[in-house]
Amino acid sequence: MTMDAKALPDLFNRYRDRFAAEKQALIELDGKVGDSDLGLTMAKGFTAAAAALEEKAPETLADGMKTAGAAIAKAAPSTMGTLMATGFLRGAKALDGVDVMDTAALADFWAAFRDGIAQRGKAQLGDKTVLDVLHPMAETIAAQAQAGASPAEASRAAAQAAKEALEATKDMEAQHGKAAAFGEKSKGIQDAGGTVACILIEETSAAFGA
Amino acid sequence: MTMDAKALPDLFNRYRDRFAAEKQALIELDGKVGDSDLGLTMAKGFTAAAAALEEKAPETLADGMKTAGAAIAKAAPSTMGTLMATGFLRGAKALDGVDVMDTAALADFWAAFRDGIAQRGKAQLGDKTVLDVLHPMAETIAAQAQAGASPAEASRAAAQAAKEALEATKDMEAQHGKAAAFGEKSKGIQDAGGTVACILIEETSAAFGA
Amino acid sequence: MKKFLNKPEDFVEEMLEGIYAAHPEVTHVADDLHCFVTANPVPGKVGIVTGGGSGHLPLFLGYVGDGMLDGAGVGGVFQSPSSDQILEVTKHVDQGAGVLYLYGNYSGDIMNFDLAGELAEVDDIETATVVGNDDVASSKPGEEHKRRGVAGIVFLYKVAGAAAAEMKPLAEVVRLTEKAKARTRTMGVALTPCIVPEVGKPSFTLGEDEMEIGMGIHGEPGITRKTLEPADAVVDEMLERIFAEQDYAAGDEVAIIVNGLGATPMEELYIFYRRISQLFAERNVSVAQVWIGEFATSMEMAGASISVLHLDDELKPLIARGATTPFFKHIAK
Amino acid sequence: MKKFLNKPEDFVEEMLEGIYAAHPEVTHVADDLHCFVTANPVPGKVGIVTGGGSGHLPLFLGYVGDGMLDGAGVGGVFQSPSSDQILEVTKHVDQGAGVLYLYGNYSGDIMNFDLAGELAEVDDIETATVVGNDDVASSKPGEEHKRRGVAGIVFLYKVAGAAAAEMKPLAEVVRLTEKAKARTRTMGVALTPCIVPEVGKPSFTLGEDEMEIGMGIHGEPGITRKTLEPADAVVDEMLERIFAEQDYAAGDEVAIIVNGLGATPMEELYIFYRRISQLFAERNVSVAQVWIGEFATSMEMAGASISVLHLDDELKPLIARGATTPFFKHIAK
Ligand SMILES: Nc1ncnc2c1ncn2[C@@H]1O[C@H](COP(=O)(O)OP(=O)(O)O)[C@@H](O)[C@H]1O
Ligand SMILES: Nc1ncnc2c1ncn2[C@@H]1O[C@H](COP(=O)(O)OP(=O)(O)O)[C@@H](O)[C@H]1O
Ligand SMILES: [Mg+2]
Ligand SMILES: [Mg+2]
Ligand SMILES: [Mg+2]
Ligand SMILES: [Mg+2]
Repeated sequence: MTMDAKALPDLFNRYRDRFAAEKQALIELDGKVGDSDLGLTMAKGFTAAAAALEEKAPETLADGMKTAGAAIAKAAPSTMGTLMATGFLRGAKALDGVDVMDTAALADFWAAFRDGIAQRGKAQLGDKTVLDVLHPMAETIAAQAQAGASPAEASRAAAQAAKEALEATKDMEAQHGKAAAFGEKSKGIQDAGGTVACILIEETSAAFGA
Repeated sequence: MTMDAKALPDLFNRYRDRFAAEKQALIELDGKVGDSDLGLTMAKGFTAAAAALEEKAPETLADGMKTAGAAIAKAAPSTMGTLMATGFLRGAKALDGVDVMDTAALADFWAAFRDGIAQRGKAQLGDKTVLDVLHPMAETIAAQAQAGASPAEASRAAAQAAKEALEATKDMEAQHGKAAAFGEKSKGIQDAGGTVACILIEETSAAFGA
Repeated sequence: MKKFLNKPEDFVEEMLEGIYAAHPEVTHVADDLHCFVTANPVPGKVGIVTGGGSGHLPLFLGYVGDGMLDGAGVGGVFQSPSSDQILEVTKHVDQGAGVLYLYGNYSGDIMNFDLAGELAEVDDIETATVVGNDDVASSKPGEEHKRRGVAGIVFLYKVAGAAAAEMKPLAEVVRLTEKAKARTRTMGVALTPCIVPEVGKPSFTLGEDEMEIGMGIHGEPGITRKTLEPADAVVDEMLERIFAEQDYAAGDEVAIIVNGLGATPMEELYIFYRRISQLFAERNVSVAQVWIGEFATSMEMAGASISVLHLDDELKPLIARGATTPFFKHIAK
Repeated sequence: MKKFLNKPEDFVEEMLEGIYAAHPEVTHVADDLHCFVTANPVPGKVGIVTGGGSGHLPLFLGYVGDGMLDGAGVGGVFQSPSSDQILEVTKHVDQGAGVLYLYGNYSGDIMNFDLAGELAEVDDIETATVVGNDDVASSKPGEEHKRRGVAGIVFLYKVAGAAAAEMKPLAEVVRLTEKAKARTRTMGVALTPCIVPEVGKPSFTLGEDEMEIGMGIHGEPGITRKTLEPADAVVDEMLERIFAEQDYAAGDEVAIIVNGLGATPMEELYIFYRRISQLFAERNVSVAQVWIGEFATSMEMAGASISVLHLDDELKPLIARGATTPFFKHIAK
């Protein structure tokens, strides 16, 4: 399938349902080396995003992503909420003038999403953050676009890369947010924010029917 | 002997020397149910009074008593310091126009001294204060004046009355100042302020050569 | 004792040195730091002198300035200034229109101000006295003359200062100040004690979850000591006692001071005021002026007080008038 | 925990209700008490928005008013406001001349202000950002960008507010604020911790006779923890670190803030200032303006900070200009 502005509400309904389903798991994961808020804030943020897109159908892809980002910023002012909002707002800019999401647009979107979060959070790769999943994810889509893959193929490959990258965060030591205070103890546990990124690409891939 | 303005410096030198001598005793007495400052403040206050009178010989009795009162107020701003200052300042007014201290003038002086302190401190008789000594003292001089006694006779009688009155304060319970907080415990101890009054009349009597 | 100081015996003098260094609009006379006066006396104006023990900043000296007071006798911590110091201040602030002594109802202060007044009379300075006694907790109705003076005196300063600034004569300044006094009430609550520097330890203790309703600003006993309750319940109890004192009728206006005793954060004072404003709104009494902050403290004591001045047409403009001191700034409305 | 409050989770909202009830010159937008704005925006003026966690009154919202700031995003205790709240405030205070974001250097605040700025851009509102980083203790020279923002930000508010009030354009307001920032330094010392209401217990402890030089206003670790010393020695150590930061030459002028962290009595701040004034006098540096009191607190934390703004001909009149907010009143000289 292809994705245009009309398809965005469905995509965010997927995100919403998945975060609702993962709520408890994310609470527990963030609770290990943090403050247990991540499950709540992601459920809240994506419920708000989906509701905003239902309320007013977006005219363009860029519009829809902007609406979603703004809704998340409002509903979830936590670290990840602010970072996710930033991602969608920056991604929206990359979609300016794009009517249908082809693989190149998808690559641009996730690259902008990653860059926005990198800039906002000022984390380095290896700091055990959402960036450690977003980066290989975005790189994979870019490579797939280069290779002429379909959006479905590209996002499936990216989901696989994200899964591996998430696994790799277990070896890292947290440098940011509440988890940083746990230092060494954060080792062995996958990054909670990275888990969120993994979920996003899985659902994106599913939306493309991959 | 008689007492005029020229004799006042001698009188206050007596007061000064006596309070210097009693300093430690007064400290200890005030320390039993108070804050131990009385010996220091009386020594300071009367040293200042004597110095003020030495510095500028008083023209009249009233002048001299005023100078003494003002000096005590300045040097000793404690409760008894303020009360003593008040006594001398009020006594000074009663001596307006008096050149030589006869028994009637002496009676007026001490009555005014007592009334000033009563008014300033608002204590009642029996409250275990300086007033419980000053009152019988002043009444005795007044009676002596009525009976035609000399200042020497009158002040000797007053000193005797003061001594008895001071003894009587032992049975009272303190209602004012720091001692009030000790309540019942103040019983059995003579009032520190009353002791000061007793010293004053003893030295006055001695000054008259009695 | 955790205090920033050098020697405890220098606490007051060094505090005063700091104040004079910071605020050139105030100064001292008679070569005595304790004789605190405005640097800008107004010729022909009634002078207003306050005073009392140290340890209560911005009381007492903090209200010396334009539209407020002209001088203050500064005592040691919790101790009266001497009559002589008050006299020196009196002499300096007298501008030929007489001097009002305006201070709190404590026996040491009364003795020394009375004596100073007598000494001033000798110098042909007319003085009058108004003694603040706003603390409802310190004596029952009918015995108001026994009540201690606490934060409500700031209303008296404001009224007297404004009346004097309008160049009213001494008798009129006294009349207006007496009226403000009759219409001012305060209730306080303490959570922790404070420490007099030269003593070095608290003069009383309160349990970890206890409060004392009505405690004085030197730790004088209050009305009840009990378990700390929610802020709204504490305010309700305090205002109930104030409401019982006079008839605050619908349509009436009040001025309010919510005063921190020292360590209590401003956030909590506003939580108090939230409830206070509700209770006055319920009675249809409008709050024409509210000051929230520290106005009369006990060093690091935790606690708060609520003062209410029941306004009338004469008092309202005097409260509204502008005033500027190093510690108190009120912009006229 | 001895605090006047109702439910800990209502602490901030109820505090805000109290503030709005007391001060009609401020209000909120977007039906959200946390979106704090002046009730009297000035058409055509650069808007200035600050924000940050609660628990620091009068920071941050207390500087919203005439001649200072136009709005503040109010977070939970020690928590950033949301980008959305900042955005709502931004929209309201924008008067067509753009908006300056001026707040302290904390990562949560930075993320949310940056995001808000991006959202504002979508609405065609120009924003610029200056982040206060005056705390000398929080990072060594050369790494100033890592330093936390503390009480010195009040100087930045004053300069930015005055520049905006003079209707200077955004770029000029930014330039002057950046200059003030480059010339502002703060050193703090803490004696006791404070308690976040929803946590209910102190986040750290200090020994009965210990102080911590350089501790942050949320209890962030300082430079040294040691036995409490005489006030003069504490001031000497603090100012030595400030003097090492830039060249305060004879004839130069400074503005100073002596700030109480919450529980420290005003008397002690003046004992501090006494010594501060001596040290500047020794260097022939004159103090053109000094503010002493509570400007940036940590609720009931005991401690103090000293902030110094190294003035120049451009900054001095901006500091001197009048300003009036519910919490800060400065009469122009
Ligand atoms: N500066 C940062 N840059 C990028 N990601 C970050 C940063 N700080 C934290 N994160 C991510 O946020 C996740 C935690 O999110 P959240 O629970 O909202 O934060 P917190 O409760 O610590 O404020 C972490 O697992 C990490 O992936
Ligand atoms: N209100 C009062 N009226 C008269 N005398 C008083 C009053 N209060 C205290 N005194 C006297 O003062 C004496 C104590 O003097 P002093 O030590 O100066 O007072 P303080 O209690 O303030 O330390 C008492 O023994 C008592 O005689
Ligand atoms: Mg978390
Ligand atoms: Mg004594
Ligand atoms: Mg305080
Ligand atoms: Mg405070």
